[in-house]
Amino acid sequence: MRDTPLSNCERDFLLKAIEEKKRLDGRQTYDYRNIKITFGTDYGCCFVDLGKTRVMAQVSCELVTPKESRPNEGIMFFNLELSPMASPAFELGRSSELLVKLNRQLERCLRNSKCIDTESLCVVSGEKVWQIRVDVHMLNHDGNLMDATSIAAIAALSHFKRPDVGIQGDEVTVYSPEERDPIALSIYHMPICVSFSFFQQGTYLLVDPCEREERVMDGLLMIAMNKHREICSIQSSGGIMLLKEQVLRCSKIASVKVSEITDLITKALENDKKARKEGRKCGFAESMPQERITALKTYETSVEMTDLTKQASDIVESAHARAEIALSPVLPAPGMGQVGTGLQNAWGLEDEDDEDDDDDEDGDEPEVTIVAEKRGNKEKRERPVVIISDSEEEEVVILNPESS
Amino acid sequence: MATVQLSEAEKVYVLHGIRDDLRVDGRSCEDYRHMEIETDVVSNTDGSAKVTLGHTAVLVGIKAEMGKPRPAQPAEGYLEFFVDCSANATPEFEGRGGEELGTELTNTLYRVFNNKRSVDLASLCISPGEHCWLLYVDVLLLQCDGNLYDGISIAIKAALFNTKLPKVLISEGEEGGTEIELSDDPYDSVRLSVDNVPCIVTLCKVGPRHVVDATLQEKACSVASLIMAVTPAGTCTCMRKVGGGSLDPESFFEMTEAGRRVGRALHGPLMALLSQEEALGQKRQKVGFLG
Amino acid sequence: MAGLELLSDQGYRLDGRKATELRKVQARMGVFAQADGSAYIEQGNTKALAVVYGPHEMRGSRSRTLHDRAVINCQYSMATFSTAERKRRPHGDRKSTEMSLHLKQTFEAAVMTQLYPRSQIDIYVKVLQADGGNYSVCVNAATLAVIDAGIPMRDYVCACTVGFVDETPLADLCFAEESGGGSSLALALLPRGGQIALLQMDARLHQDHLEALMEAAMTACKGVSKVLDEVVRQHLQEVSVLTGE
Amino acid sequence: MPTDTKRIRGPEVSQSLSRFICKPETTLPSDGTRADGRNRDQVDVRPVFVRCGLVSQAKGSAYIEAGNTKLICCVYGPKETERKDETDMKCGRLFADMRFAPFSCPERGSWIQGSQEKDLSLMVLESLQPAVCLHKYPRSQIDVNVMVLENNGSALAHAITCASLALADAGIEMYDLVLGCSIRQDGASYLIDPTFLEESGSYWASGENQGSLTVSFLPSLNQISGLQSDGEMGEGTLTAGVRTCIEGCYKLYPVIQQALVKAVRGAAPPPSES
Amino acid sequence: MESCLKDQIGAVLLPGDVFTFIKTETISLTDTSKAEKIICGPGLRRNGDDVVVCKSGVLRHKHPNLYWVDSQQRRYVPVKGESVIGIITTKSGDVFKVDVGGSEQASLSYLAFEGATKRNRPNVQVGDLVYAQFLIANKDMEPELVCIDSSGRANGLGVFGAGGLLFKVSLGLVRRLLAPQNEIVKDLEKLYPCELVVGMNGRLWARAATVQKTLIVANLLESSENMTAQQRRTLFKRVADGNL
Repeated sequence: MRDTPLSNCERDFLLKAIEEKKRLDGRQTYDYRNIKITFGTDYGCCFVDLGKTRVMAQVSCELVTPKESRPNEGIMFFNLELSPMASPAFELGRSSELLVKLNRQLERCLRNSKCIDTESLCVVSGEKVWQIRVDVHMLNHDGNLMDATSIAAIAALSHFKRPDVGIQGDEVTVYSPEERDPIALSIYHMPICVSFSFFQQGTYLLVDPCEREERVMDGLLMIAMNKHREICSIQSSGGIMLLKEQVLRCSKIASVKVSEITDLITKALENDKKARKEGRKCGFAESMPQERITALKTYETSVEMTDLTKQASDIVESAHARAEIALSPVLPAPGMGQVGTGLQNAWGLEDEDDEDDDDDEDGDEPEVTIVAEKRGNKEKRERPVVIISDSEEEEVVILNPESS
Repeated sequence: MATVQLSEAEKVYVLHGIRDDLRVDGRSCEDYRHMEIETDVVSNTDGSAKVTLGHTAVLVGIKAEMGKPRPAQPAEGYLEFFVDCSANATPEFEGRGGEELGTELTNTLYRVFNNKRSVDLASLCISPGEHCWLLYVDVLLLQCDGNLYDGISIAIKAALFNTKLPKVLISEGEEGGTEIELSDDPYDSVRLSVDNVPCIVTLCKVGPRHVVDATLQEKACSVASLIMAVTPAGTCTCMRKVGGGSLDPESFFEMTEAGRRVGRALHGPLMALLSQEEALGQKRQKVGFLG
Repeated sequence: MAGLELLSDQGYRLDGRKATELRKVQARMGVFAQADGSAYIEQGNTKALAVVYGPHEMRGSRSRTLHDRAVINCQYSMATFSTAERKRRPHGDRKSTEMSLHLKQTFEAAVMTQLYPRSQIDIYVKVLQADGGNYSVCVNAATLAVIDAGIPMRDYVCACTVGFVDETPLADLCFAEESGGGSSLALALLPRGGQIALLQMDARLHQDHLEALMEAAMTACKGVSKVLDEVVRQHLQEVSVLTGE
Repeated sequence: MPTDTKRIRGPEVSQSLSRFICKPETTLPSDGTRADGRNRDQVDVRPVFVRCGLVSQAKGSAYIEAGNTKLICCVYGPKETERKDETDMKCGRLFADMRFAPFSCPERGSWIQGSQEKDLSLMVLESLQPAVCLHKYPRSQIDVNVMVLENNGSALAHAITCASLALADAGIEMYDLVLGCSIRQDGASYLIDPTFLEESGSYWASGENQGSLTVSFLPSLNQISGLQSDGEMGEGTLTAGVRTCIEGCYKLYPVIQQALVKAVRGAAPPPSES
Repeated sequence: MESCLKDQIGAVLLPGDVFTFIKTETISLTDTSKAEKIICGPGLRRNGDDVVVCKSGVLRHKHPNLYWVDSQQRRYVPVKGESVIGIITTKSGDVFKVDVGGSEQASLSYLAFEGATKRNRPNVQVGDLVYAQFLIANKDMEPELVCIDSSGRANGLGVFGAGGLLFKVSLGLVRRLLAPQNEIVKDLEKLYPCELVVGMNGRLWARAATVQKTLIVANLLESSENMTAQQRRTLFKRVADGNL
């Protein structure tokens, strides 16, 4: 099935909006959409939602003979699947350019950066090693598949546990989880990919492009980093001309984003671990970046009313603390890291006074944010129907980052 | 360009020329075009050669690998052929487009070398039943201007001539098994005998006559051609008819006769040229594609 | 790093080069008669051929036609004998497909595609001998071939692979250095404007070193561009001036 | 190499049983009669059984049995051509596909077409092409499928004969029938229409491929439509071999004609009562 | 027989639900005019003597005897006479191919624009938006659009779209928006001036004074899909107060 074509009107509007620093969903240029990390019942199963983009990663392992050139190293295998479920443009079983691009980038991001101790996966040198297979399935495509994929893959790898093995003479025994506790992989660091899309020949830059933005962008720069600020891979794509300064600036933004996301993954893993220890079936963690009213179509995030005031006051504080950061320059000063903290209203109320409508009250920023929170909650409570409880969601435990 | 389209007028012109033993480029019916041969052009290989025949350009690389002999022939090594019709030659070969022609050429090469005399397979054996040399003959087609078979076979012969296999020392291992040691010295190497390696001669039947080394235009005028692999001794290791036409037995016998004659005449100068190049030794200025 | 010392204490590399020194670059344009443009390049022991066909009518599925510019179609393939270990397939594996994609991106940025709407330009690159920096060498070869075909470009695209060893950026990596496990960065540059057409980096590198590495890569690219420029000038001299014009 | 993903194959290290059977020396006597009683150096082709129109779904089909070599051929078409991009639309296109059933040879074959089968398909195609009036079928294609059910030597030669018979049965206009014949050189003598053992067996006995030759021939027009040889052969043997093959084809000709006549009679409406 | 349908008005129906009509055994001779007639709209099919539901949704009724199922479908099926927003995908010969979100691209003739003649062709580029009406739409023929009414006037149809935003909503919302005196539109009117083009194929196009306001309008409309009137009013009020 063919994809809906993009009209000139949409293209022009998007570009104009980007010029004016507006985005379709009310985010700011350097904001990520909501990230939600959910783990499945099995070890090594992870769902990542990035706004409406949704991917699933599943890690599995198998005993195989190693490659001749590396007899005592385990094998990492990455496989991506762009199922037609995610977007009508995807066809099953055809390896498209996009697929190759994503797959290679994932390989580069996770295998070449040596984030996993492959030597520890060796069972018998030259004969038996573990092959770790990571399957990532795209469930819904709303832009920025790469970031979602890399988060899902590394989270799933960190979550995964392989069965223990015992060696007696020539005999290799694989123990079931009941006999011996499975072993987690040893992960040195967590590379996470951050995508930047460029518009107007690199004049404008957005983090985490959504699908429509991806369709009008000129080019993409993907930077994979870990929280130690080590770059694990850089890849530019799409025929754009970059300047060195732009790349360096992106790398700085990436480092901030990566540390945020890493914290999120760690938290999610901890929550999952805790939940498992307490005997609950499955874990769940959710990022809760600042809920914002401006994105009217809020994701059905669950905000508990109890600590609303606390959260709101937190935001007020943080907003005050960072209020001096100007929104106006096209690309803010290097080192700008306070991305997406909700300090400013994305609807840019500062210029509303001169408009001829009745919308003349200029919003005090912190206040706005509080209202935003309230609305989000209200919506949530008043529309219980919206949450369609499918089997997977039923097991979801709501953990609020603020309370945990 | 693997094929060209010719108008009727062009065809008539070519046909009449050949009838009078004067071809479009001035050759007579049994003449080859200008041919350039250079060996040892790719240093990653054990033997390589580049041949240009008119605009047809072929690069052959031979890689030797240690392998296990085929169970049916435990005391022999073997050759593996692969023809890569690269998109360099024509955009039609992009992706899998060149595969069909590649398989056809590969199959013919297997047939040409399907006998014991062409290459001394026994000399490729290291220890019977356990180790042997496996020669990967990889043909890379860079430009097609007719007469691919001849170009490829000459390039293969030159590359085989150029092939140097490291000497192998077999010693008894401590635990009874054999240990294999490769000689480190690059000059301490074994050469292959190429005396019996055949050259392919393609005869194109154009009108009442036949031509050797047909260009694409001439090929477009012919209905059928005959491929003959001729050894220096004049025997034929493979013969097949290609193309959609048929031949009457008389002209067929004529063509085999001509093919043998041309083929035998080809070997002498080729070998002379190869040894001449060899004699230049290390001093030789390597031209490759830079010339 | 695999027991190999990639950079000696005296500052020399495995093949005796200095850290910023390029390998010897030799190139020739117009290698083949049948193609619209062709070039051959040797960069040290890495050898590549590039052939350009086009701009011509769209081939195959017409649905890929762009009504406002030309489609660039690239295929990267490696001769089966080009590597130390024989390759089973010349192209079609993931790495080659990716490489084709990268070449395509690079040349989409550099070629003035808007001049040829509804047409196609084919760029086919073949690595005959691989000894590190395959992508870069292919880009350089393809640039020459595109110039040979007379297709308008914004500027030369020059590419170079650089590595980072012992806090020192190494220009134009050879295979041994590339496989040594250090980080390597491939960069395609339009030298005049300093614009980067493609950037790709592997393995870990601290963020602080990025600038130095990119700087080194850009310098190396500019070095390559000088050589290419000379080749083009000489070629043009040969074909136009010496033939009596 | 294409790999078969549809079936689970045996382990790669597995080998055919036949290799471990202690075979009695299969060296064929290099003189005297052949294993199946035929004579050397004589145009002594195996008796053939031919029947047309066995496959009702196909436009035309034929089955041939020569000794233990059994194969079946189906012809589909002329039908609309699948490949539209071909520039030459004035002529029809012929497609040939020859396959060995996995059980046809002593050693089990693969389900997917190997390169040898592709090569043979090409030979079948090129042998048939001169005989078919393709210009009568513009913008269309004709498919010829040959399946070797049991291979006891000379499969290609019989495949060509069988295919031309099937084409005739399908009512495709042809200039002539195409007959195939093959010989194998053994020392100074030749074996016409060799069996599987003779095809491969004598190879090991004398240790050398002394040459084998397959010729396809248009008997009425006296034209060679296809030829393929391998193994080292001198000039004399080659020419003599081709002549012998042609002779062999002539021997087959009446049998094939008869079969065709029978098929046509069977298909014709019953003669009006007279 | 109408009664059983009437009972269900406003109820959620699922495909396969059957309405059976009890036949009166005795045919009254005096009351011949009592033969009931109902009209089945989308989502209802007649099967013999029964009426079968074939779409899930809410049963609606229009006086006197029209019944249909109001479903939240997203995929558009062309219907003759409906006005839709289409995207020009290709120009071929003397027709444009237009993507309308249906299963097949619709065709739009060069001549189907106001004032267009063979000489004077309309200036339409690939990727442009057109507001057009279906002239032909049935399951056997390629759908055809026109940008003129029967008298050759544009009447609001034609190429449009500069400076606005196109977005997609469900077909249900579109129908609600198009209903006369619709609350959403009224609320929106009060907020600030904006232009709105509503295509029956679920595409909406909006333009307001600034990019910002256009975005607000778009987001408001998108989110009003699943809101009660009360929620919507509070939301709109807050926007009006400038709290957004």
